[in-house]
Amino acid sequence: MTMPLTGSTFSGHASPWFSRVAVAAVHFFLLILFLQNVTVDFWSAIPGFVFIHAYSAIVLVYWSRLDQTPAGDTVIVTLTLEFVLIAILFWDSFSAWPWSTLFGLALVQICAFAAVRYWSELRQAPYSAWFGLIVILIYIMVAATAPIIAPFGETAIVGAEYDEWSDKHLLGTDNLGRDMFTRLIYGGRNTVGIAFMTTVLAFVLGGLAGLLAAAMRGWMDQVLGRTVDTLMAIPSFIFALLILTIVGTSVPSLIVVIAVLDATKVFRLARAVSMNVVVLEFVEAASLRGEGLWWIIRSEILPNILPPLVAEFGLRFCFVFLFLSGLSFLGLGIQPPTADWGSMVRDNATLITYGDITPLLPAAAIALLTIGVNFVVDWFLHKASGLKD
Amino acid sequence: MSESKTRDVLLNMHGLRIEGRSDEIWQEIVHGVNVILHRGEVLGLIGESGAGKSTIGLAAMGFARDGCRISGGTIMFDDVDLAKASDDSLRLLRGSRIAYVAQSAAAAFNPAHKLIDQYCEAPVQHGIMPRAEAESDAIDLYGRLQLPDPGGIGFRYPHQVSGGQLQRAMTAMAMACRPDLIVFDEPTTALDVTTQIEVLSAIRDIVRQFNTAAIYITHDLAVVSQMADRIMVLRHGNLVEEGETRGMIEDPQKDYTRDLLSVRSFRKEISREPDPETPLLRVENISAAYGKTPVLYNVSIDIHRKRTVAVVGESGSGKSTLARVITGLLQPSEGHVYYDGAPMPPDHRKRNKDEKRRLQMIYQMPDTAINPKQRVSTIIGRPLEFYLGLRGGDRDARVRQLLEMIELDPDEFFDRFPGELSGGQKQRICIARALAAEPELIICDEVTSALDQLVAEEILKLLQRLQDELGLAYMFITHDLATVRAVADEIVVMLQGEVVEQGPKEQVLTPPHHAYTELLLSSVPEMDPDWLDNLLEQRAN
Amino acid sequence: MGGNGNMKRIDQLQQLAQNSKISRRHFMSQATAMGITAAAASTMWSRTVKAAPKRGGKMRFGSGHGSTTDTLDPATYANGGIIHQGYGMRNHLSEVDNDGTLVPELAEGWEASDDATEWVFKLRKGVEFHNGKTMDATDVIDSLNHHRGKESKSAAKPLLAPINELKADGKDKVVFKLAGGSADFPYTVSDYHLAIMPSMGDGKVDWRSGIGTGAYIKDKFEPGVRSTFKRNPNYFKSGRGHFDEVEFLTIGDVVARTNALSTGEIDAMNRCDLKTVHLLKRRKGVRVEEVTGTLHYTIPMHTDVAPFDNNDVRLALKYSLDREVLLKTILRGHGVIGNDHPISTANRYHNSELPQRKYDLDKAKFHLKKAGLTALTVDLSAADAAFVGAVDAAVLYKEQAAKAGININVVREPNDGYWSNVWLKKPWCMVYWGGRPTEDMMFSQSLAQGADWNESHFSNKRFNELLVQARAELDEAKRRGMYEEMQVIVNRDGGTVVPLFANYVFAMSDKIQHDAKMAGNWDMDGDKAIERWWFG
Amino acid sequence: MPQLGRMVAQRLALGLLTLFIVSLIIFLCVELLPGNLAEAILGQAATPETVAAFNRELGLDLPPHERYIAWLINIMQGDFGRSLASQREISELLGSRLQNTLFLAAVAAAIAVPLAVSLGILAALYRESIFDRAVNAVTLTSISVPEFFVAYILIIVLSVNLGWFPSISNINDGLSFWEKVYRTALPAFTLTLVCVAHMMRMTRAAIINLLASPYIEMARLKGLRPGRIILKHALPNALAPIINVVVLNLAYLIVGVVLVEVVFVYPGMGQLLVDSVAKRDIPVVQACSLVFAATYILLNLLADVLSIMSNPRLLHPR
Repeated sequence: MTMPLTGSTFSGHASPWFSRVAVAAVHFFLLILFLQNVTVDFWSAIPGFVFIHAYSAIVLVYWSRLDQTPAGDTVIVTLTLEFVLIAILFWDSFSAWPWSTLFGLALVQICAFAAVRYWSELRQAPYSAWFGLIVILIYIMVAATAPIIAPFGETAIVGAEYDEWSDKHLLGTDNLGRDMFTRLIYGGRNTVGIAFMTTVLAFVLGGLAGLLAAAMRGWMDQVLGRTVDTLMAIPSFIFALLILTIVGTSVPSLIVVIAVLDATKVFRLARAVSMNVVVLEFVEAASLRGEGLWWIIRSEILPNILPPLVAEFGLRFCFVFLFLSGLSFLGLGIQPPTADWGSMVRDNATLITYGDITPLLPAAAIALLTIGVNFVVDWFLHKASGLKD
Repeated sequence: MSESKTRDVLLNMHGLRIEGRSDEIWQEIVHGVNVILHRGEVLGLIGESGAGKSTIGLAAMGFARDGCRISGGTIMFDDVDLAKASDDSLRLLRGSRIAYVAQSAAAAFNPAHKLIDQYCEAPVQHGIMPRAEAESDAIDLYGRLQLPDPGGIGFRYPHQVSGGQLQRAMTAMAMACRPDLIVFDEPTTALDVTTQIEVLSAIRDIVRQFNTAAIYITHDLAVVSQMADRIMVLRHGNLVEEGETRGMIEDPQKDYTRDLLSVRSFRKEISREPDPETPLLRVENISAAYGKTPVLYNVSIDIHRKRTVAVVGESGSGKSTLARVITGLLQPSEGHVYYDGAPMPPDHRKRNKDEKRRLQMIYQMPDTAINPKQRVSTIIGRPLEFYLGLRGGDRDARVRQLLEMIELDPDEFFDRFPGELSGGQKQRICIARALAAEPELIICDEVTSALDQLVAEEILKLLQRLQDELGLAYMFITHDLATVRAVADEIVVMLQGEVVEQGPKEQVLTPPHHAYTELLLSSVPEMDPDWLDNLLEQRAN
Repeated sequence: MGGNGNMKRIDQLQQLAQNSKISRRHFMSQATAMGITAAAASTMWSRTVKAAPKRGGKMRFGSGHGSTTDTLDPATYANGGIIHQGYGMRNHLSEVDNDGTLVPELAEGWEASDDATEWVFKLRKGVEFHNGKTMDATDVIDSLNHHRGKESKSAAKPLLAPINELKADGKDKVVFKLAGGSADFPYTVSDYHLAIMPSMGDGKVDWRSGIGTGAYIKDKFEPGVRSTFKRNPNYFKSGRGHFDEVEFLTIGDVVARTNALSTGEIDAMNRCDLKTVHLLKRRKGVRVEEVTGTLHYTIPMHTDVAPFDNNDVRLALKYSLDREVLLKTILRGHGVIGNDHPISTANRYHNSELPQRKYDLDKAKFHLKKAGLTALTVDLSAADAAFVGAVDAAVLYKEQAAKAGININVVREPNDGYWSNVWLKKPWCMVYWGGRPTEDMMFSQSLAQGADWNESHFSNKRFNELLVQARAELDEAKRRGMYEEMQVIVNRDGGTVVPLFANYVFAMSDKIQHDAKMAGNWDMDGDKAIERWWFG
Repeated sequence: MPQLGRMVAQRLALGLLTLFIVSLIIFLCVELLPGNLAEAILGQAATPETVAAFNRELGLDLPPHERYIAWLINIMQGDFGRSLASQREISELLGSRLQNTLFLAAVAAAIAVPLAVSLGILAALYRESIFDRAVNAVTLTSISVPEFFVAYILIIVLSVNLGWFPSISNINDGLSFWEKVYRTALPAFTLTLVCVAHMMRMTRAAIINLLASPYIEMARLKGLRPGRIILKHALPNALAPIINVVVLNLAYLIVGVVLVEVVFVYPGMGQLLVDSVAKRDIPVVQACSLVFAATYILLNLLADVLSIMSNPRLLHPR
């Protein structure tokens, strides 16, 4: 991994007014959607209002530092982390409307930030990266607004079993008479959402541990390194199977278990790239100045290892995604009646034998997203490594 | 001039234009340069970084690096226009009729193969001679280039051979097909001065022996004047001046050339008598080792307030290790460091904030010494916050003050990232960062060696001004005797971890010298085309 | 019952055809006259006529059951895969044949005392184990004792608990003395655990070798992967055990199983994917068969726990379940709906007069009101460990009951430990029963007061009296009356919702032939496919 | 080379320690699993009495630490013990399974590794060409789809429709080598598709990464052919990362093929392990995990040794 230290990688110039308008627009969009869909009484809508406005306040606090700065990276990462943590803690209430949609829209907003922040980079992106970005954006939008665009409820039985494709049921119905199109949309929301949160958690754990190991070295490096080696020596599929059987396959435990297992791989990368940075003189200068560990990690190392980490994030996201669907295949993934693409493929796999393409759809959805992510990662790596061949 | 016209022209680059790509936009970096080279002639290309000298040198092989392209002009090599030739015909010329010697031989030799394998590759692949013949030829050339053990050295891997020897081996490799033209791209820049002499003389001899034409690229006018028959001075992709070597050195026509010639003329005013007070920093009988490899033996140095002590030595002399011991990054196995009379804890983590504040450091590579992801305001502002507790407006005001002090416009640079600065500007930021701590002693570790000479001189002047204004003491670690001559009050000469000579500048620089000091001093190239000849003659005696 | 009459005549017709008494034309005309389509009649003809068993061939069977932890010890049999192999290798004293009737197997016959407490089994003579040893009473007694006694870890231990004394009477007779009368005791000894194995002489049996008296001799045994068997040339039954070789593959993944059958890598498979079985039927060279058996699902309530202690609440819940929808969605029609008692149409004394309970929201509301309630909220525990689709079934139930004002809260339980932590512990949950060959066994185990597996804590005085009486009653008609009354009691007062009886759905290559009727007590022709089927 | 020897010895010792910790973790995990062997085997028929009898017979009524220590002592004497569920010798149980797993991994690797490396080299040689993009897109797609799905598609196309290969890998000892290879073809193809992309992309990246280095520029300025530059100058220096990714994928081929085993009914270790976990058969789970962990450790060691061997700096010190 070559270290992009030239600094010119992300020095785009976005016009502040443009980004401000974009954020304001997203904010209002969010508010209007929320108001439109509040069917319950006023008092129970209050948390939603508070949420949106607290959220906007956070945005405004970070505001002045946002445009085209590395601090902007930090803001995006921080916001993402906040939402993921909230979502894991309150998964049950989050999977219910309107929280989940707010969460999704927040994601959209993060994307908007990122788009504004990196606009000048985006303009130069190749077609494949644009394709990937658009695919990802569509997925996020669909996931975010699932309750609005889905014609039926996630688990509602709305017709006969295995209906043909029709106007009412765009992609027919499934084995219980639930609308396939709706299930596909919700499946995307659940699978993508869980995979995303898992990956973020894996990066928080593994990244932090890797940074610690690189920054402190000595016994800390040894302890963490040996622990990770040991964890990696146990086949992750088997380990996941064991732990999930012990703690039960609820969504939070699924997220935590896979995240911990995946964190081992993130640790290795984070440690390796951090090691490259730690030996540089500005880190030595900071430690000679007497800076604390946290400053060195956060301000000196982290900004410099973000590009490879972000690229790895994309790849790991795909792996988590496939891992989840593999677990679903063995019946240990996301549990029914929650829709998820892995188990949708699994449930309808026999149909392929008979030339019915319905089970191909969720698989194609998985493939399309992973391809999209990989395209973006390719572009990002290409940029970050400064390779121009 | 008239003499050279009679010889036949080997290479004629006419109206050469080269573009480079940055951020997907093509920008011209060489603006229509004409270069004519005759058979057997050595042409020196000189200029600072960004002058386009390497790019032109490579263009002489019809080659443009990734991200560059030849966009105009003709490159006539004999009768072939290299600018228009096909890849295959270029490939046939390269290595056989035009060869290249790169700046860093250590990087340009493939670490996976033995030297002689790499030597034989070009003649065998070009079908010039069979492998066995190439091997014996290699051994012969190794001998002519005064390599030790010419019969065996080729069977070593690159990492098993020293830098100066590698550079000679690379010259041998370039000679393998007896090319008409060799492009030397700063072949001695990465070498120590004492080694440089050996390589320079070896290259000159071999080129003369085979009557090979050469383009010799360097930033050092003194070096090129030993090698070249004719010199072209380049700046920003344009030709500044061209002429016969001797004439150019003796009578430069352009201001820029004169600046380059006078670059080593800066001298610090001779300072006062040493103050009798206790030294600011006393290094007492320090020995240190990396693991089991001893690096420093019993080193003692005193540094007084407002004085500059230059520690000079070649690579491996332990001068940087000394700095690490003083800053507390490496604990000495013996000896102590006293600051203002009081012993300092050997481990920097055990030193208190004030001890750290008073001793600051400036590094060799400004690229890696400042965090590319922090703004100038943060880089300079952080020590202000950390040591002095300045916040908000106070901090910003002080940052601006410091920027002014290092002669950068605060409005322009306050919010910049290091990626948007030139090398010299980065080094100034490093100085400002050190100054922000309001130190008493600054350790300058090779602070000018990564910079162009004119820029380096500015930095030295700045440091001198700051010393005069703020009463700082400097410990100046360098391999460059010119720098030492310029800034030092006292000189410490180091060789393989030991101090061989130390004392006031006048005393050390005035004969009689210690033998090693003598060697060092005599090895610094001078702006005299006959210097190398004289020196070799002198040494032969 | 015109339909029933027709069925009997078709059976007769098939019998005639099988014995070559009538021509194809005659058969066809007769059959079409009975309302059978020409195509169906033609198939029926070819199947019937070909039905004369042939020897030979290598049968490869892909089973959805089977685990690497399976052993040859019948005490540990835990799934259909190993049961099937066990039936192939070994025999029992009695056997439920493909008609569902009990016939002697290793016994020649049996006699009971008048109160049905003492049973004497007369053993078949000259039956040899695969190792050449002749089977005698010692083998039988040791084999049964394998499951009895303090140290037994056999799942069949409770079955044999009523045996007070077990002794040999000469070499060919075994005498059972029971704690109470049991008219169906011969059924008990047909249980798949109670295989007869050679005695080692010290009271223990040799189960490791896999030696038995069965139609097939074990060749290789790799549990959970594949086992191979060779035909027993000295098999004592005639007309059974037709294949020269049998390869028994465990193929856990239903898609893999189906593909293997489609590509001809196996000749038969069980547990078809119900979702696509209609498509599988269209495949050339593949035949799908299904049999209604005793396998059923129950949703037992603890009748001693509020609110289930009120029979009106129980009835309200029974009426608020739409069994037809469940049959259609969970079993995709491959089964029959249940009538809130565990007796299947495959059982001898099924009460066909008892009116079928239907989805009736008015009645549900009526009973709810009678119980003094306007709304009801209850927890229903479910996991797919109970049966595949149990959670879906619970969700469907919830939606249906909501219309009667009953709020069923579906509690998803973990699959692991479902049988130890949920079943019999949670007041209302989803359960699966493999079914029992006799009414007595079924009732005694699942509904008798004090039974270990009385999952609804059912205690009805009349029911318990009838159970004991009927068990010892040797008069057929009286017995039928008793059992039918018990079904009524369970239907009206019981705490168990019995929504469905599931069919066994399996598929085989066209080349495979079998008797016209297949057993419904287990999957794959009573898990005796390898013994009963043949290549046509 | 004494250094290499010392490194290997050190790593092996560390590996043993890791194995010990792995066994401890696995033991604890299995102990923590809800339910126990008796309940898992008896299912609905688990009465307190039969469960107790089961536990008594298998020694499961002893406290966990005693059982662990007993197991540890046995394992140190090379005795893996017997499966609790089937009472079979674990070494015998594992032997054929491990053999099968290694066989599948070997067949898959024999296809995947040369394919991936040559594709990677070609892609690096013709980078940014149509070929490069096509290879990239195809391999990317193949890793973007869940592996069981790849497996199903292969079955439908190559087995059900074309009938070229059997849809299940019914292999046993009696088969000839080629017959075994034939029956293993589909799972091997599936695994190939799954892991080729990773290796190919790493090979390509490692080579391209080096193309900017001075010695490659030197090689170009020596007038060498592009193919020779890639093979002779870039590849030897890119070996370390390539070896690493190949070994990583080998480890995956051995330990990560549970899904493929399930789909193709392949009698490998994965299924055994999954079954044993379901049945709480601790000794088998332990043994399988140890074999897997040892495989992982040894392969990593192999990667490091090979990396050192491929690096002349380390192989020929000054």
